[in-house]
Amino acid sequence: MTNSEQKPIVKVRHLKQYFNEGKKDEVKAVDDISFDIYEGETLGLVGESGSGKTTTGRSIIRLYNPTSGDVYFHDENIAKLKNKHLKDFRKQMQMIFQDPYASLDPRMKVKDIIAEGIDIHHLAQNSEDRDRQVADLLKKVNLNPEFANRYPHEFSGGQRQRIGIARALAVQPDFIIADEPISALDVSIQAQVVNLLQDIQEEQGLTYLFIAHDLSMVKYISDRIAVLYKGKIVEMAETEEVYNHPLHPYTQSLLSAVPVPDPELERNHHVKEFDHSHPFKEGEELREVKPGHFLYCDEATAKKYQ
Amino acid sequence: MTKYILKRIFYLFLTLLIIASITFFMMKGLPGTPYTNQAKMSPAQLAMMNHKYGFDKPLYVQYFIYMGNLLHGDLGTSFQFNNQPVTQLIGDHIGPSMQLGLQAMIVGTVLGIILGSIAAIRKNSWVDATATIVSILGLSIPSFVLAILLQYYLGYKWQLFPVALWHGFSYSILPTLALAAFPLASIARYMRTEMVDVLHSDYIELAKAKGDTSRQVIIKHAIRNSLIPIITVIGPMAVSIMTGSMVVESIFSIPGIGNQFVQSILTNDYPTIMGLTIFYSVLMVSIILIVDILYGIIDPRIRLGKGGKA
Amino acid sequence: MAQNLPPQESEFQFVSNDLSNLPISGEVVGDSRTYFQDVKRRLFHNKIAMVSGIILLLIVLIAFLGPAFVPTDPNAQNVLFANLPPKIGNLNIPGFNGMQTVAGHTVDAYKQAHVPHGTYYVFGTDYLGRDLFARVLYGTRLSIIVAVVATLLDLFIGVPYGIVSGLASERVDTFMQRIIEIISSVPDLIVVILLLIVLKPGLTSITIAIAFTGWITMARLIRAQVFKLKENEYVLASQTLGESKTKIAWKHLIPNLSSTIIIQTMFSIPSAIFFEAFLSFIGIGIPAPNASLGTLMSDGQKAFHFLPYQMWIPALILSLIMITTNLVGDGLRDAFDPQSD
Amino acid sequence: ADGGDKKTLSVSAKAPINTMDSSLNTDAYGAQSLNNTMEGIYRFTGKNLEPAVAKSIAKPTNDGKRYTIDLKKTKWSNGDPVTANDFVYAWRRIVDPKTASQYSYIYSGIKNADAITAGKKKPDQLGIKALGPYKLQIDLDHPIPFFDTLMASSQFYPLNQKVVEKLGDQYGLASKGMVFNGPYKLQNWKVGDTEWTDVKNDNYWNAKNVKLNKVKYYTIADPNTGLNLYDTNVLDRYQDLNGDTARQLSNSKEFSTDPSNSTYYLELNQKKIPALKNAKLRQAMSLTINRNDLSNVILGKTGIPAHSLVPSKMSKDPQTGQDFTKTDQAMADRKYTAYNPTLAKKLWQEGMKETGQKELNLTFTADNTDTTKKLAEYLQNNMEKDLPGLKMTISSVPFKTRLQREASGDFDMATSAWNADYPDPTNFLDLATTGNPQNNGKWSNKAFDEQEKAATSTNANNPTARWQNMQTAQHILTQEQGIIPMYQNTTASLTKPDVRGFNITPNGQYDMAAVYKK
Amino acid sequence: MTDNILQVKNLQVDFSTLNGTVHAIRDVSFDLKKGETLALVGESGSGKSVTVRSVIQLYAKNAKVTGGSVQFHDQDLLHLSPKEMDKIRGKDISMIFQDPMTSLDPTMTIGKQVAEPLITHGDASKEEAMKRALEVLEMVGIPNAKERIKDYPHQFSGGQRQRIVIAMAIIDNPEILIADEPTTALDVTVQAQIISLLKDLQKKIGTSIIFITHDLGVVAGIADRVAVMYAGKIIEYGLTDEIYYDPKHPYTWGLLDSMPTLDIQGQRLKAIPGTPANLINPPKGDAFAPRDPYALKIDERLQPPFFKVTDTHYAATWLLDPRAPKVTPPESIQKRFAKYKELRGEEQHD
Ligand SMILES: Nc1ncnc2c1ncn2[C@@H]1O[C@H](COP(=O)(O)OP(=O)(O)OP(=O)(O)O)[C@@H](O)[C@H]1O
Ligand SMILES: Nc1ncnc2c1ncn2[C@@H]1O[C@H](COP(=O)(O)OP(=O)(O)OP(=O)(O)O)[C@@H](O)[C@H]1O
Ligand SMILES: [Mg+2]
Ligand SMILES: [Mg+2]
Repeated sequence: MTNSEQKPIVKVRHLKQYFNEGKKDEVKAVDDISFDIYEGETLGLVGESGSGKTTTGRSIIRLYNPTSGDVYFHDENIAKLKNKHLKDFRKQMQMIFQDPYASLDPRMKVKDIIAEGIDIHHLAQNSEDRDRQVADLLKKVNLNPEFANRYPHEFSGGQRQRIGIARALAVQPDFIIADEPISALDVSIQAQVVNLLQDIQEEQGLTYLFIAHDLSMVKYISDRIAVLYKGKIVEMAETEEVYNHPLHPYTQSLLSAVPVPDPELERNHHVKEFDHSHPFKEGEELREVKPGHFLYCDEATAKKYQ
Repeated sequence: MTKYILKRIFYLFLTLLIIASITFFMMKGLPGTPYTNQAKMSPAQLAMMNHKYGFDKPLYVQYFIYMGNLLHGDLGTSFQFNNQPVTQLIGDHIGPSMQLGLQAMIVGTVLGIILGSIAAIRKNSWVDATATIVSILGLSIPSFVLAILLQYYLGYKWQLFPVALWHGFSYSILPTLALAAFPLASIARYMRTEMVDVLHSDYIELAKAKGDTSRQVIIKHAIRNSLIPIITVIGPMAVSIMTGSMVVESIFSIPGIGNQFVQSILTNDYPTIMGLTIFYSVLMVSIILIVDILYGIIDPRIRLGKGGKA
Repeated sequence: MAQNLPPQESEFQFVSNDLSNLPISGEVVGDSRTYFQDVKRRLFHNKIAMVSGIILLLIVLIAFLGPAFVPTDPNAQNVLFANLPPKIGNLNIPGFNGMQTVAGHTVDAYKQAHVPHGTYYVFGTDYLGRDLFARVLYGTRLSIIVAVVATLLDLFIGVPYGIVSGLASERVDTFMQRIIEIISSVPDLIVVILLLIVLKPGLTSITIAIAFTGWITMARLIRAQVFKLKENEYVLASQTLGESKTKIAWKHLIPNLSSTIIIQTMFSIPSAIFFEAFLSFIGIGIPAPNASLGTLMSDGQKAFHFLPYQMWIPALILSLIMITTNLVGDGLRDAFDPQSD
Repeated sequence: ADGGDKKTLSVSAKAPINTMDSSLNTDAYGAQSLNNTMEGIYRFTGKNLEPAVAKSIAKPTNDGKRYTIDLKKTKWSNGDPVTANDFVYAWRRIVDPKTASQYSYIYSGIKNADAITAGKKKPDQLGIKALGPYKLQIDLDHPIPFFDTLMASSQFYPLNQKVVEKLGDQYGLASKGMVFNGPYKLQNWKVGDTEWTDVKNDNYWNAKNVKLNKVKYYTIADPNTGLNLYDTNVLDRYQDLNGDTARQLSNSKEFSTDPSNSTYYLELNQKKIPALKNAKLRQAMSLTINRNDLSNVILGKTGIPAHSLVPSKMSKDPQTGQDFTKTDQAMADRKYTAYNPTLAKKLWQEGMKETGQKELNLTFTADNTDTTKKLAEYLQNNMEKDLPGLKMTISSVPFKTRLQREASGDFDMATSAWNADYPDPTNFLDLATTGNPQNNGKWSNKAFDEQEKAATSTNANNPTARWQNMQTAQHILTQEQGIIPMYQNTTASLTKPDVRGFNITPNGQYDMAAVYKK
Repeated sequence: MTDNILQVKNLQVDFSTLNGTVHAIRDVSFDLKKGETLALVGESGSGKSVTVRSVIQLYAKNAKVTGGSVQFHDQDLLHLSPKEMDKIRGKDISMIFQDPMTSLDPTMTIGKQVAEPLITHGDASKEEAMKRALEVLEMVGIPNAKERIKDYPHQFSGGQRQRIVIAMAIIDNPEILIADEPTTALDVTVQAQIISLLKDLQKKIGTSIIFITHDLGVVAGIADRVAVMYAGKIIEYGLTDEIYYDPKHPYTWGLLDSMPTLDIQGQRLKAIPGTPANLINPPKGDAFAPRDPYALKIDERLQPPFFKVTDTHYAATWLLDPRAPKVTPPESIQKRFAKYKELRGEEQHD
């Protein structure tokens, strides 16, 4: 699974997403990031809360109009998509949301939530077909098809999250952005959901952008990992590489902060402090320091690793 | 904040300018003159009168004169009361109206909050049901009916309060109650909904965990937080009090501007109608502004610069 | 009983659970109702709302169909029978027995006016000897029309305006807010007075006046709610699925705004009815001889000392309508909320 | 509260005082207040005209065109003497177009008055002259038969030049700085006040006969409030009762009515609706009105059925003393105003045929006051019921809007009322003359015009002939129903039993100097 | 026994709902020693929150304690009047909740909120309380506490807010600090800081902590003892090491197994199948049995009693009954046990 053999499905180029631009409370949520996501892979996007993970995801799926920069999906600039093309795009790229409680309309029945995409894209021939598809999707995410007539509030968090997944799957997308789909769930259910996502990926050859801040789960599911810090990608490489040879101090700090379910290790656990006061220096940018390993650094540092 | 307020004040003036212009041209479009006896007046006299009121000038000149005067706070002179400046008229009558309005606002808000809170705290109990019925009743009785009932029973039959007129605080009690009913009822209803939500929030739980007694929790945390959305209702409430005060003042023979407004409508006193309209608008717009600022004070989360406020 | 038996040796063996196919918890709900069918069901199960609804419906039916069955002309005058108190047959129900207290003496007003035996007025008569029952019927109808107009305006101007303003770009939103600010700064009364002169007093000008300002509060509230709702992930999800803004508004915003809409409507209905009543009170309401509950109350209050029924009856009917609509409104709000089960 | 105080009287008023400037005042409430605080040459005490500032009632010269009047030595409330010059100043002021007085027309007949108001002559050319500090000479263009009563009207009161000039255009807007020469002075009053107090004027020449120290006025708009205040003894007298309240109270001992010199009538716009030129249609409409029911039930006995435009109890035959509305002629003419639906229908159908109309849609412009609204409903009901093809739509508008519409001819039919400026039939009959600005319906009848003209000019100095002219004119108008009279208004009041002396004067005001508490 | 400051015995809590009575806590007993940290773990809905809320008597209106006792020093908290309970809350026993974003009153300055417990309990004057508030805020590591004491919650980041909540909880030096998922809403770096903060505080003021979390990594880092809950019962408890390295209950196995450790790359996660038991009609036997690959027949009929593993380690599973067939725990658990042994061995070597 070397990247060079693979075709990028998403290309992000110099993406900037500022909020309240020009005002006193301007936020540079995403600040000039570029990366590719290859077909069939899972790219993990990690970073502390507020680092811009969600914003990146939402910009890619065109929920926001970027401040500058471009996003290409299947080599098409998504900002230029209109009408039918945009609708097609909406079918091919989907998102699973973080909050299992806020992401399901409390006044819609599960079947209507799941069938929303089917209705929009007219993917069902008739209402029986629609019902059948909904039932299939529910089965696929390991839910009893008879739940179709219930309301979201009648479900547990894990079940809700599966409904969200079923909704995304309904339009048979190629690419799914999973925005912290498990962080609100309890561990035993996290495992169920992660297994499910992996099963589906295997079955349908999906590509994921998997956003999380919990590195142990990300490590488990991702092929490659990008570390986001204050709106910038500070490090990106294959999963093993990131774990075994983290280069950026922030990545190192992040990795060291992950608690391990092992009292003995925890007893001697030291969190590597990261100085947040001057994170970025002049002349730094994302550079490929080893094949496939990108680091946000200046030229001298880059040289050092090469 | 200061910048925001300045901006709002600028908009306020813009709004008032537009309102003043609209009223001016609409009033000009209306038939009717200040003269009761026009038919019996000589052309010379009419010319004098028209000159006096500036009717002899082209409309746009009249407009600019009116606007210019407006800038100096001059709202023209009344038709009904010869030569009486409208500003003076408002000044003479504003006292009772303000007092009534404020009292009604305070009574309505305070009692509304209490009623709504009690209903929320005792949700689904008979207290709640009673409070609901009381507030629906408050919403379903027009202020003039209430005014008459209050006057008849509390004033006339049981002689607890003065029947009418305006000779001191005790005279303001019945009209205040009549005016306060609608705001009281609506605030109680809103308050209940909000309070029920707030009582379910984490910080209330935490406050209890900190050892606050139920009373402290309600007073220190719940009411204040439930109030934030209630503030939005204050604007419409002020309007209902203003309209209500016209009737209530006239029923209780109170020398307020509401009463004056009704008079000027009934006597086609256009300059006064116009002046009072502008005055009411200023009041309204100011209330809206104050409400917005109040919002920022009560709810520190509201960053006033952002558009997203209710 | 088996329960109390100590554990048996034989029980210590594995039951090979088929864990791959565990039932997914809970009982199976086999119904296939739509959301709106559920709303209906929840509404029908709410006793208070249903009883109120039935009363309300009765009032509406009587007000609209009553005149067909009770062919008394609400405008037929018989000045000789003016101001007769209510009387229901010869049942002698206090307050409905045609007796009246004049200067401390209770007299039979019907006898005094030489009303033929067998003629009686359930709600009494007014100053022109018109049958108040018939007038109340007509008045109720008119007030209901005003209420319906106010509701429709709320729904068809206030709600869309609020939604559009809430969803639109900041510039459009600011502009729309300015308009609202201007409109809401002009007292409604002025608008009516102006309209009265242009349009002549009547239902139309009152309606237009209410139309002019009635929807403002609704628009404001809705806008504020939309600001919150549009950030909700289910709205975003719908967007990523390619739903258009209009459809999102229909499918997600409106159902979730329903309680705001209902509560606010419950406020605009009395406001509109009162406004009409208020206009009648200051003498520029519905033109004679038409009646609304407002005109009836304001006419009735004038001789309240002597003929209290003339105010009480329309006031009570209005209160009844208000209370029932509010209770139905509360019921509707709950019915629209699946979580209220 | 004031019930125990025998020297203080509390009275209700219907509207606040608009102005205390006697040159500018236009309404009855202002006139009452002026009457309480000011005084002219003569004054009505009850029905009798008495000399006031004048020493006696003066006789004119033989041609009826010049009056010489001796004045008493009276004082303004600040001690200044009331002199002939105060009258000269006041009279010139009111006719001066600069003052823009809406009532200056009442001076018509005083020498040069019309020319001055028209701006053609100078105010100092007005026919009034001070022949000394206490002697006035008044010249007329032509004899004015009702000159004496005019002299009791507020428009002819004197003004203290010093005071008026000092206060400038604020004169009459507040009691502060004003001076009075009547039985009371107004205190602590500002225009727009809903309450005001008249205090006994010690400088009044007849102060010893003024028994009250204070008269308090309260503006009360709502009848319930008025009754409640009266019943709780806040008010000694509650005036302006109407409708059902009046009807319910009409048997009470404390209830009284005072007819005013006013007539409420219907105007039919012949210019806009030519069909209304047909006398039968107008007669038919009049016959549908049951004026007794109207007065007793709708007006709650606060009205008196009017059978002619000239109100009753205002003027008497100079010879027989018979009331103008009770003469044989007038009684015979009552058939035109009797309730007769059958005849009404017959006349209507004939009229409709004559005018070639099948139906007639009329908008009925009426004031938005309670009484008028009820009246309109009553008329609408009766007329639509009895006159086939007639459809009436009521348009209730504020008083001034109604006036405006009438003046500009923008109405089909309208209610209207006339309050006497001076108690003389011509003051009413004038309304129907061709070309009169108040003749909004544009009814026109040559014979009528001639009679009316004779009464005001040629026969002005001949009471008997004049009387006949007026009777004939009245007959023509009634027969034609050029204006349809409906009722004569009264002031209905509740008065506490201890209050005495409330007498309405022919000018329509109460002489408060004569009121006292027992 | 003397060092037990809190003893919960046979606690039973029911909730009445429209659908029936939820038996949320079914006979829970545990004790808390002075200065120790007890972690409560278990699936969502297993009753962790209700258990600790029963301790400070804060639960929904529809809750009803149907049995048991909560012994704090020498009083049974369940029998205190609301007034007496108010005195204990926030002073002797205080609590931290999961979500720092919603736990603070948005309309009150943080200084006031932190000082509130002192003031409500009348332990200090307003000024003193504010001074003390400043101290604790500094103690929990709010930078520039002096200036920021007048700021409102929204002006702080999530991590800072949780520190403020903690400051509030410790200001009156409570004997017991209950932390209900205090770090779940925070990201890992902040979580690490909060945990080390809690540890430091515990050292300084010697409070006992009941710590609820899902994150077994966190538990490993902070707890002295662990109690595992399932369906309204504690099903296993013991020293942290015992639970992590030598768990006995199949549910604990499942729980530990579903965690991706950094070395299980490539394998499928071993999620516990199925969903939690329905607490309206709790099964009469072992509630976990339907999801338990090691379920015994007896589990369907009888609830297992606690079997003693060591003096400190107990587990409620019939598998520990001598009559039960021998089971081999899942491979990963065996690995853990191996490691544990190795550890002990090392300790012995030292
Ligand atoms: N609509 C918005 N307006 C203003 N600021 C925003 C908006 N959306 C996000 N931000 C800000 O942008 C920054 C990045 O937010 P984002 O939600 O992308 O972070 P995140 O990495 O997803 O965090 P988390 O892990 O908490 O979900 C934050 O500081 C956030 O406050
Ligand atoms: N007010 C209530 N009404 C009805 N049932 C309730 C109520 N509160 C809690 N429960 C039920 O009690 C059980 C235990 O809830 P509890 O909150 O203690 O779980 P928990 O272990 O803290 O879960 P989580 O990890 O999700 O916080 C759950 O099944 C829950 O549904
Ligand atoms: Mg995020
Ligand atoms: Mg919990």
